[in-house]
Amino acid sequence: MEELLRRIVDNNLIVWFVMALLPLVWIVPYALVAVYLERKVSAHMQDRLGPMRTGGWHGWAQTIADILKLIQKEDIVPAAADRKLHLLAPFVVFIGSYAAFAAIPFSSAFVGSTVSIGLFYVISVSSIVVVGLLMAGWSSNNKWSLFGAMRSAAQIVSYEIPTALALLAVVMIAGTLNLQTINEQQAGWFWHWYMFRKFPFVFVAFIIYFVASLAETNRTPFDIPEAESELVAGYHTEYSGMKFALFFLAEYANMFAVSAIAATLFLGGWNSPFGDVLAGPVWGLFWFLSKGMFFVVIQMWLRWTLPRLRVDQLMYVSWKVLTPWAFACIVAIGAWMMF
Amino acid sequence: MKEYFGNIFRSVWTVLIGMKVTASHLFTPAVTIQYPDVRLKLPERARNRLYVNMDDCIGCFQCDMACPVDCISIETVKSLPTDDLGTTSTGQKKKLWVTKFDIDIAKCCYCGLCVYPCPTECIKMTDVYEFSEYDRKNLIYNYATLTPAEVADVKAKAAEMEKEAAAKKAAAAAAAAQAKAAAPAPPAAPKDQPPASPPAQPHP
Amino acid sequence: MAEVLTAPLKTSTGRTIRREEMVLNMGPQHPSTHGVLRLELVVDGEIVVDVIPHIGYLHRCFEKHCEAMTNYQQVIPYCDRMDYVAAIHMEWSYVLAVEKLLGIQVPERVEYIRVIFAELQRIASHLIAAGTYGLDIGAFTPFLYMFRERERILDLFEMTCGARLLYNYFWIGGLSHDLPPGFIDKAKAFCSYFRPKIKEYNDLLSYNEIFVKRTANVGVLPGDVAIAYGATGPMLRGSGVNWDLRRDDPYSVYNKFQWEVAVGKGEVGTVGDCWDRYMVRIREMEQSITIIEQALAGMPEGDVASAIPKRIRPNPGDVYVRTEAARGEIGFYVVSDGSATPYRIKARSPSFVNLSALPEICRGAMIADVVAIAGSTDIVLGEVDR
Amino acid sequence: MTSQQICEKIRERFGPAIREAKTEGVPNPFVSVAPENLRDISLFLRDEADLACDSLMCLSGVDSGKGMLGAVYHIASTAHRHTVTLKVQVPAEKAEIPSVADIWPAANWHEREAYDLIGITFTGHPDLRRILLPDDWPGHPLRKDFKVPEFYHGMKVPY
Repeated sequence: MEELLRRIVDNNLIVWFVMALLPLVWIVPYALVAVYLERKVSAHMQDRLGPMRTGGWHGWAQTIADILKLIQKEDIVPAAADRKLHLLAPFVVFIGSYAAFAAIPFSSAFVGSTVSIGLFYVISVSSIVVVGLLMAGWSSNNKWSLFGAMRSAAQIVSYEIPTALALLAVVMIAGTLNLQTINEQQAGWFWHWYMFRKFPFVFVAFIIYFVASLAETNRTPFDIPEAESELVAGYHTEYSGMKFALFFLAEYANMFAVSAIAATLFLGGWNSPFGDVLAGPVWGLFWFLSKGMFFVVIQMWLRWTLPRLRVDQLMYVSWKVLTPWAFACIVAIGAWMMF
Repeated sequence: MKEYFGNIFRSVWTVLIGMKVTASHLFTPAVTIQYPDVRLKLPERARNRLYVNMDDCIGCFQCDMACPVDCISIETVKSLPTDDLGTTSTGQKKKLWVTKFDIDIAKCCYCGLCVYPCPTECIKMTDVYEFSEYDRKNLIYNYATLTPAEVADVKAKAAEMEKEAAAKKAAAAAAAAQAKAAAPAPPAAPKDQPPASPPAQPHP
Repeated sequence: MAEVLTAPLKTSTGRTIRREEMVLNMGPQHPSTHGVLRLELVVDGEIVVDVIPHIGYLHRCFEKHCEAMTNYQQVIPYCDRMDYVAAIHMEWSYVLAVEKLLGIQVPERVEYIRVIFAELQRIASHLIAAGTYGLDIGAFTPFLYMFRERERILDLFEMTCGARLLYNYFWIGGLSHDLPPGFIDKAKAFCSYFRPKIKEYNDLLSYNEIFVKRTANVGVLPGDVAIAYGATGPMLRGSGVNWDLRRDDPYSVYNKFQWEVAVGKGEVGTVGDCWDRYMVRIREMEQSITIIEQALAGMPEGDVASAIPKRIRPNPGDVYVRTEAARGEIGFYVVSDGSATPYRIKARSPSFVNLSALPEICRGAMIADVVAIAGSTDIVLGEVDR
Repeated sequence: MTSQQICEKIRERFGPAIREAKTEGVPNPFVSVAPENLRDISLFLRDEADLACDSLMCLSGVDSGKGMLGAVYHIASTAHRHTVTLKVQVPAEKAEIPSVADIWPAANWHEREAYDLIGITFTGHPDLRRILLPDDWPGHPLRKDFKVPEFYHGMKVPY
């Protein structure tokens, strides 16, 4: 992809710019679709219809109308807020979740950056989100926001550990941190996917990763930082208009980012499940996006099914369940590889 | 230890059960309807907007008295014996001009208490439930059929009649009381007129 | 900062706030205070040190209004508006009180219809209670399932008396309408439709491990404390006290039906925890269906308006009548001075009393638990503030 | 126990404290007691084994007219399923009734409400603040001589 672009325009800057912009081209429409999907999935699970008017057919244009509304809305900053941090926070959050896309291979032909430490980069860069959330909560000068920010910082920091450990299970087998290489290692029929190798240890690691990723994206049942029945709206209580939309966009981008990592590491990424059938760069993109969306839908399904944990129970799940089990998986896989 | 594994097992199991329930609903038809396009049929007894059929109203103040929130205000003026106000659909002869019959529907609590005492069944609750307004003043419904000119006219006539009756009464009373001590004549109040609207209750 | 150090901050009860504590105002505008309740929380991190409830934001001068009415009948719409999700229970208690003052015996058919509607209302009210409780805990979907069933109950109400929420259906001495044609069949159909739904709620919410973990052993209210605080209804029964006015101080025709009083047993935690209070409501719905089915089967014929007095002028005197509303014991203390206007009406509303026990069980819990506990007491602010 | 028996039992113990007792011919039998004996009688009702009135159902303040304020206590026993009604009358100018909030915690909020709306001071109450009305509301609205103020913080009150 990069070479192709370089052949068309002989300017490194433009090439980099285009390469950097491509994930955004996906994320924005994806967020629109995902928000729409979330509403429709939730509505139908609850015997409702969801938005049905805007745009005619099943209210397809509802989220577009929402975005237009959010753009027009007055940007309200509380009088006692720390204005600079308040302004900066949504951007930091969005940068954190967007930067993760740089190393995720969308297809065999397109990856933002083929860094050799891709996975490490993704995990670390997505931690920037925490800083943004803390900034948002602190600068709002609202006790509920502060609670939300503190909870979310504690939560994300705790859940980084089982996440990283679960991913480490794959990295141990793959022997590389380069996501593109990991993808290539899973080529072939779907039983070549890492999820089904060294059964059941990688599979358990996958479950651990998925649960932990729910917490990382603040989705139910781990949505305590924005638990609307306790903390009103958590860290984004005091945000409105486009800044709120950025938080929203970041949440959905994050959902896709963790799903994409799950797809890449455990489900063969852009590989077709059927060996060479329906393979190729374009089909690869299709497979990758559908696997990612599959997890996004599962996340929605869980959200509309489950209640929410309490903050101490959340820590219990992380430290007493996920982390030890992830360690156990690593040890088991290591032992398997040694003997 | 048993509890620990039991917890994990139960968590996973009950989550799966819950997911089964929600997934099964994903494909059941929705129970909600697209409201302005599709409407539910209201039952016969539905209590919504009040309606007064002024042809039948005899100005008896029963509904006004029954109303717990005082949202009905009525004013009546006596008619001349020569006036023909017509009869209600129940055949009762109307004797009062209803110069004012206002219902402040914004205050109405749709309890239906005004409907039952009405002797001619002219006030009733209809099935109209969409009557929002941009101005609260528009929610005061004026049901009185008389024009302001007519109101002034009947009021003047009634006052005249009152005066005459009072003079007659005073004369009669004076004649009757001549034997005894002079007493001031009470204002005329024909027997068939129900008591006027009760003094407004102080609403704290 | 200096003035904070010299003059220590105090809560509205005069308690000094320590340095590591923080006052958090939950409400009056808060998603899970079920209206306009304001809880002044003194928190130490996530731990709640003290709770001071502030009520009165929805005070509509019910008692003062009643004294300004021109007759006893006019109070009924105001009673409706006390507990607006279980209006029939409020009406019934008031109507019973005035009937007792007047010494009226209502026809048997009226009693049966009243029982049916009170139990339908109980189901509708518990559906809201359980649904919003799920919402408090974070589960959105059960809430809408429960509203779906509640709509069907409200349809039954609407076809009978014309209103869906605030009925003005029970009158002193009778009812405003007799049952509409086809009601009995529809009510029976509802009963058979509703029974299996309870299993769905249990699958989706009641026995969900996360829900259990959030509610079991949280906000434990022991039975003797519950009695001392005057807690009634599901709150008292959740604490393991087998007490139901329908059985223990029977009014109307409740003693003709066979049913069980649902009592909290500490199935997944301690007796008297939030889960027990929640589960008592779910089980009561089942029992209500049983009562409704019996009442529908045994419905006598008769005139529902025959005992309605023309003029309501009770002799001077006072009466206290208590009935079992969805949230507990609703009592009306009615004083008559012999005129057509009530002299004094005091409503002893269940949520008001149940709420007074809230600080007792919230201390030491976490903020999320306060939401769970407040939700499990199932307060309706219309009735707390009156 | 019937209300007759309960009344007899109270009369046995606190004979002169009973001002009036009606146990027959009224829809709600009651015992009217002197305010200074209220606490003793309440404790007696709660702690006596065959009375065991462990629950205060309702506490209502009443403006009885003629310059008297009253409080009515509806007390029940969950064990014996009987109820007692106590009435206390005090003059309006010195409306003080001993609090029973420590005997039945349920009385706490009821007494605050009676204080708020009727203006009875419950001596010994742990936290006697207004409960339903704003803290600075003038007067006690359920008194029969209460006049609704024209304005409250610049807002017109009777609309």
